[in-house]
Amino acid sequence: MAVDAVTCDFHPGQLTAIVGPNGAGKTTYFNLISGQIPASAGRVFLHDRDISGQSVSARTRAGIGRAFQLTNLFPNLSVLENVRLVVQAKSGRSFNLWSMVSRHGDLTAEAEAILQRVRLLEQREQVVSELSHGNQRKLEVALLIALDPAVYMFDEPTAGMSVDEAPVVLDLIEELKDQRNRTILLVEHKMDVIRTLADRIIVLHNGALAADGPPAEVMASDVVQEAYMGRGLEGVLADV
Amino acid sequence: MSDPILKLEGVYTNIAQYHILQGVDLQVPRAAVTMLLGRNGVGKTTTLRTIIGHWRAHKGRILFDGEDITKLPTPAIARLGLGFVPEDMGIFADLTVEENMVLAAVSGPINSARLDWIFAAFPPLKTFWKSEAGNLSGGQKQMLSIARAMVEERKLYLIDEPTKGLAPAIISTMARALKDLKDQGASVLLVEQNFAVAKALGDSANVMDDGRMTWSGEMQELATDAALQERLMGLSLEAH
Amino acid sequence: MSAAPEHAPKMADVSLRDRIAPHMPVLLVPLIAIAGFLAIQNPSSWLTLTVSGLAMGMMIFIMASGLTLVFGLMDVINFGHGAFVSVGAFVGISVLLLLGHMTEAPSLLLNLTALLVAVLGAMIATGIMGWAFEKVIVEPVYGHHLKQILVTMGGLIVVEQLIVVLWGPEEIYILRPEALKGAITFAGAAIEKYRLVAVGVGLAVFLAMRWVLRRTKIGLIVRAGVENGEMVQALGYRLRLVFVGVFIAGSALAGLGGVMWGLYQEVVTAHMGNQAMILIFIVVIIGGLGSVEGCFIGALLVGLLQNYIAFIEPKAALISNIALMVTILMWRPMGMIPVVKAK
Amino acid sequence: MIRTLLSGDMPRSVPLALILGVILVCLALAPFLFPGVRTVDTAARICIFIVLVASYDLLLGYGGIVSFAHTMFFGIGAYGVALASTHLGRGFDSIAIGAIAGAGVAALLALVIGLFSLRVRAIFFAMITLAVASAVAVLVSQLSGLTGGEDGLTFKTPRELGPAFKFGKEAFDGQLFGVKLNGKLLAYYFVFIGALVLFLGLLRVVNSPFGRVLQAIRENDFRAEAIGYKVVYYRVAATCLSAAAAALAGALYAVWLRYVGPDTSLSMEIMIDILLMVVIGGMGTMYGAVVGATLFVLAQNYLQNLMGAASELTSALPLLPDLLNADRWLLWLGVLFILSVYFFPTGIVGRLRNSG
Amino acid sequence: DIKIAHIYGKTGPYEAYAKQSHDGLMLGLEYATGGTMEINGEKIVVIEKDTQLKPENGKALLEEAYGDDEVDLAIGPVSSGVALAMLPVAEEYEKLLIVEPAVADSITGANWNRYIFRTGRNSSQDAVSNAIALAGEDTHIATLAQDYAFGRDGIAAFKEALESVGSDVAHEEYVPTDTTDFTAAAERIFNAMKDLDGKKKLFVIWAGGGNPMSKINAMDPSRFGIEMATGGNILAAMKAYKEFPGMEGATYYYYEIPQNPVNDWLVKEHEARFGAPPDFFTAGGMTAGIAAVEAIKKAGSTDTEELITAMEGMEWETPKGTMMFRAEDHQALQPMYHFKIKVEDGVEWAVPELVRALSIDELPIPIRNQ
Ligand SMILES: Nc1ncnc2c1ncn2[C@@H]1O[C@H](COP(=O)(O)OP(=O)(O)OP(=O)(O)O)[C@@H](O)[C@H]1O
Ligand SMILES: Nc1ncnc2c1ncn2[C@@H]1O[C@H](COP(=O)(O)OP(=O)(O)OP(=O)(O)O)[C@@H](O)[C@H]1O
Ligand SMILES: [Mg+2]
Ligand SMILES: [Mg+2]
Repeated sequence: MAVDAVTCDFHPGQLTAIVGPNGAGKTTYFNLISGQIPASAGRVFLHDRDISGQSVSARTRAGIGRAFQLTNLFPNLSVLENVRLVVQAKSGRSFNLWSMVSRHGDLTAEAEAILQRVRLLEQREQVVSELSHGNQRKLEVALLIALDPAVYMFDEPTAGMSVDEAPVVLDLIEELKDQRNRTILLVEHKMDVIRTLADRIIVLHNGALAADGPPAEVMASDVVQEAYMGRGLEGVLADV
Repeated sequence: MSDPILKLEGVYTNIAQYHILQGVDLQVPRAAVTMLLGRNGVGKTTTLRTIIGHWRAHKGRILFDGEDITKLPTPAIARLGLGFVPEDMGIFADLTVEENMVLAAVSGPINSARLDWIFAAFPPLKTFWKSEAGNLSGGQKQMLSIARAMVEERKLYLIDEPTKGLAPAIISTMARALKDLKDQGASVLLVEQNFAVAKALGDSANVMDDGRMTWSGEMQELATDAALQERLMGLSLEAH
Repeated sequence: MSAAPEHAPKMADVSLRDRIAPHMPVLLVPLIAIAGFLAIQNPSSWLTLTVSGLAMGMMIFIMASGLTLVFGLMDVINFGHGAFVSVGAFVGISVLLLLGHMTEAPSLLLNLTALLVAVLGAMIATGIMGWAFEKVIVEPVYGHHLKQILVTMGGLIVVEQLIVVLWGPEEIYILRPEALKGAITFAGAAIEKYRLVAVGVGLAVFLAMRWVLRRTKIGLIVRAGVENGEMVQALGYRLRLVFVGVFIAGSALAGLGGVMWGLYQEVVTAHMGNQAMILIFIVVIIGGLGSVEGCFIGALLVGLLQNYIAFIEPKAALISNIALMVTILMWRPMGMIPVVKAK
Repeated sequence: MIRTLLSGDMPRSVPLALILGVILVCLALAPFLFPGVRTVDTAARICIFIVLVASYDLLLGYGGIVSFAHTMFFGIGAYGVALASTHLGRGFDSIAIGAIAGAGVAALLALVIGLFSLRVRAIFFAMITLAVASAVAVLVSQLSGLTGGEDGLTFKTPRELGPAFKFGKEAFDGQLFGVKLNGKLLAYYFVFIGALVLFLGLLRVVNSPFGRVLQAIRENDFRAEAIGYKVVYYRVAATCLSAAAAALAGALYAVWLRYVGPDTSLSMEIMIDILLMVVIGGMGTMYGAVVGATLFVLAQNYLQNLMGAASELTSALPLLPDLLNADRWLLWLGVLFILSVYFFPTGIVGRLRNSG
Repeated sequence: DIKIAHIYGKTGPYEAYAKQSHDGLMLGLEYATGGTMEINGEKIVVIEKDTQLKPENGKALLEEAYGDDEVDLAIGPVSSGVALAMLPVAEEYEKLLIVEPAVADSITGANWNRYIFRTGRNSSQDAVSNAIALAGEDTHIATLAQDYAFGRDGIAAFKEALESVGSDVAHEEYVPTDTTDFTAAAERIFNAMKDLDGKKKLFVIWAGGGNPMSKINAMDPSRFGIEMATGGNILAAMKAYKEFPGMEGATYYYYEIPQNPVNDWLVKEHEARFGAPPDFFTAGGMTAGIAAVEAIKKAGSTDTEELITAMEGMEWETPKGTMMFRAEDHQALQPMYHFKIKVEDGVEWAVPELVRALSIDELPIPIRNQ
């Protein structure tokens, strides 16, 4: 049991940050929502529709999109192809056996537009495995944006990105948030990021919901201070 | 300071095409706890893995007890007297606690006095001695992982984030056990995100950023200088 | 506040079904035997079929054990396993032919000694070959299943051809040692003596493997090494060496299987090992790749079922193994006792 | 035009383009460039194996699925034509009916196997297909009333495709550049054009949106699922498609040989040959099938001659002549097998493209 | 030159047979030409081709031999499957194919054409001779064979032959070709036969490995009074017959049985050159070689039509004595040998002692190509 009876509603236009120590169950919580792991009990609703029994791909088509904590791309395909595949998945033309890919210029154009947004257009012909780590992280985000789901789930999108690269991704998230009709879930360890972006923070600890509320309130609460930031340990450790 | 038990000189480590460590210098003094600190992803774990030989330094030297171990295979390094507690604990889930411990006692049967000492430090291990390690809770796994390293006397312990996901009460037990080790004359290189623990345990500290050592000195000095912490590790949270 | 959530299985909730489930594979063997009895209705025939089926299962197990060991512990698919079986058979039979005076004498002791020498010779030869195979052919392709399939198939062809170069293209016929010819009859059933030897050897191999894997540190190292090789090395064990050892052991077991199989068939050909491979694969799959116990049970099931079906409806014998495999995989998609984690 | 024919998948390497061009020209003009029964037979086999290997590449190289049942589908196509020609009488309609029925049965069987076993682990799928294929081979030998058993079926194709049919007597005096104009020539072009069309069709499929999804699944099925693709459907579809294409290749083979038998179309040996051709040529490239099949079939046909010569040259040395004996050609094929996996991990096509 | 192609499966499971066959062929040519390897001053050139036991190769190689190499006639192959694929090629090219030693009845039966001659025995000859050797008053015979065309045809011919000598088959058992465990089959046979009276025999037709004889024998069929029986085999396989002293059956050839100058020469030369006695396929190869030479001599040319005319009804001397190509189906009629197994010390294999030679006239081989 990695996540225990967490009940939450997420609303369009709101960015919810999920924090908690390593192994708290954040990624597992994402897995439950996007379907990588079936929940042993409990349900997941999207727009009031129960999607608990559905497969990953069905949930994706229903509007749940996610970027992975550990980069998870198509390593031997080009950058453009990676994004194009996502655009194609949405287009419903994927069982087309007979037309040449090059005849679907609209898909390519859309993919290129997205690469432009994440500033990867120049690398579009490059094979993903030759991409730098930071650029792979960007591509991970690009795939999610290409999917354009109702619910965006970012799992530590800036992890492993350098200080000057991270803002590109954060700006994109900000942009999405400004559209006001997307639900965004964000797992992030960097507190300054959370402070600027989050409308709400939920804290997971040992798989349970430890706190839930507006950023300022949550960060000040004892439970967070103790469980996550390690305050209060000083007393315990004093005698060591 | 007497000659260090472990010395890294300009170590560079690549993982696939990523340049992770970019010239790490590090000295671990004898009979002391040396902290290795830094934000997520700066290369702390990679440093430990390079020392034990899981990753290969492709430049630079690693000296253990005066011997160059840079090119030695992992088992040979371990047999020189290194105990390793990996970030993911490396528990053999299919084996019982006992089997895990037996395996860790490389040179023969387990010394019963030492076992008693371990049981005293981590009582749950005695309770679950015959059960499968995979069924232990996270904290218990962490205890087992450290107990495995302690089951035989080693010259140097490499311990990666032993307190993550642990409840404060257990953290203090853990801290006490580590302190015991030090008092017995062992040397410890400890990676720790929890600054409170680091403060309580560390004798000296090394801070990494971007695959390099950015600061080395007495723990005392770092602990008392909030501005330095902020600069080195972005621990803005503390100042909040 | 607790640490990571406690894992506390609640026994009260476990139904009878769940409690039986882990033992189901073991129970399958008697279940099939009982079903066979009901279907055959002729006690002496049933007894003959059952004992010889079990013995056949043992022989298959001996041949398959090396494959499951190597696959289960090292994640290497050795399509060349059959070549080791053949080589084992050729070496063993050559030794036996040399020891003709011992095998033709009607003394059980002399016969068994000759057999033992042959088996040892075969195991040493295949063991050495396994070592070379590992070094030259398998080492560069750890972790790539497809390449393993291709390369070991190449190895299979080369070894089969080398057998032809060394031993000539003719099939070699051999008679079993004198004391192992014929059958023991009781209760109207005839049980070949040789099969009883096979049962003995098979049981010994099974128990020895279990003992090594469970009771010695080697077993621990290998089991732990599959789960987390890096950690085992970090504890100071030379895992690579242990793995090579496992490969050698697996090859030597194939060699043993080859001798047993060759003597059972009383004729050896360069292709004999490869011809047995399909059966071996089926056994290893239904056992759950990598599980010695599973492989053992799987082999017994195959042996029994084959005999029963061939008696009841010979036409259906052809597909009985495939049907068994399909059924078991529908019931447990990872095989009866899966060991290797899903890939 | 060429781009459209090749579905936009250009060779992307000058040497590769040259090689492919040479192969195409040689195959297109084989009866005129290399007159002779054996050489034309070799050319026809190359054509057929190109299709067979390309269809396997669709599965292995693009779908990442290891199957050992490919010859089974090949055989189904071949038997389809053979049975139709035997029971419906010789004629092009029999060939068409047999080929279509064979492809249909193959696709259906692939569907069943795929739905059942593509859910289990990849390695299980490989072994299951191996077992099924061997069972089918035994079944074919047992149902001798229908299939001719081990002996196979010898049957007649339309007269126009047999050596007895002569044409162009008035216009060219029955000869063109010294080559007799007879049904054998027509049969060759029947095979050649059939193979060309099938190959270009397969090339189109792998360069369609569907083909790209397959590649994505091969690369990372987990992520493919997470961007909304139902992985099992695509895998099953690829299996069926590849089975149908293999069956059509089998149909061409039957037309060419006017004979089918278990060893000819169902044997494990051919399966291994196919694997080797894909690997030597280069997986996931389609052109690899062309290069691999050409090289391999040539080696299979002429390696023995070469070795015989080598054996005689070395006859003074110990052991070597034994190893080089023409009868030991399989040994060297095995060695080639191993070496090619080491030295051409991306196949010849991959090598050429990377260096180019 | 006179060009003869020998097309056979040099590599693959029948490699041993192939070598015998080729050695025999060359000895035959040598013998028939008196060592000159020339007929009427024309040199004989033998072109070898390896089918690798693949029918499609057999076909292509035969086409090559006729079309490109322009051989006068071709000899081969070992495997019936390959032979059947090759038959139509002979018809297309209108050239001769002498089949040796493939045995399927249909080669000179349903699939025959007028360009096909066979020097080897066919399944019927095996079956009929065995039926004659085994049948007797109050004898019950059960059969065991592989469940495919070769096995079923063989048993059918055997049954037909048994009926013609007034006996019949008590139980037929077929098992898959790759069967290795015969317990179930044996139990079925035992159950079917144990309550019968009189002499009981189990006749086994088996091709390839996995020899069931000794495996069934190990189950002690004598408990039920059942004796084992089977036809002759190559020397290597006859080792396993040592378990069956006294067993009777019929064989195609054993080097000590035929008494004639050709065989004497063959045994002597073979032992001198290869250090071993000639075997089944050596005798067969030699028969084919002599037949080819005699036919060309008799026709006086290598023209196909003239050869056919010469060969239909031709009689010639072979290691097995005089053989004759039956005009109707071009099958070589030949004697077979009823034997009884004797175990001799110092001989590696069991010796089939001649009980009686079954002459051509005693063997009613049906004509099946009509
Ligand atoms: N497949 C699994 N089987 C067993 N336990 C698992 C599995 N996956 C995750 N866990 C456990 O569940 C707990 C929660 O893991 P999770 O990955 O959700 O943490 P997280 O909050 O995302 O941590 P991080 O910040 O490190 O990403 C951990 O203790 C982990 O070990
Ligand atoms: N197997 C790998 N392949 C590629 N990159 C890796 C791999 N392992 C680690 N990295 C990268 O190396 C960098 C350093 O990782 P490392 O695990 O050493 O960091 P760390 O300092 O231990 O961080 P943390 O505090 O999160 O444990 C990270 O950017 C990480 O993404
Ligand atoms: Mg996580
Ligand atoms: Mg770390």
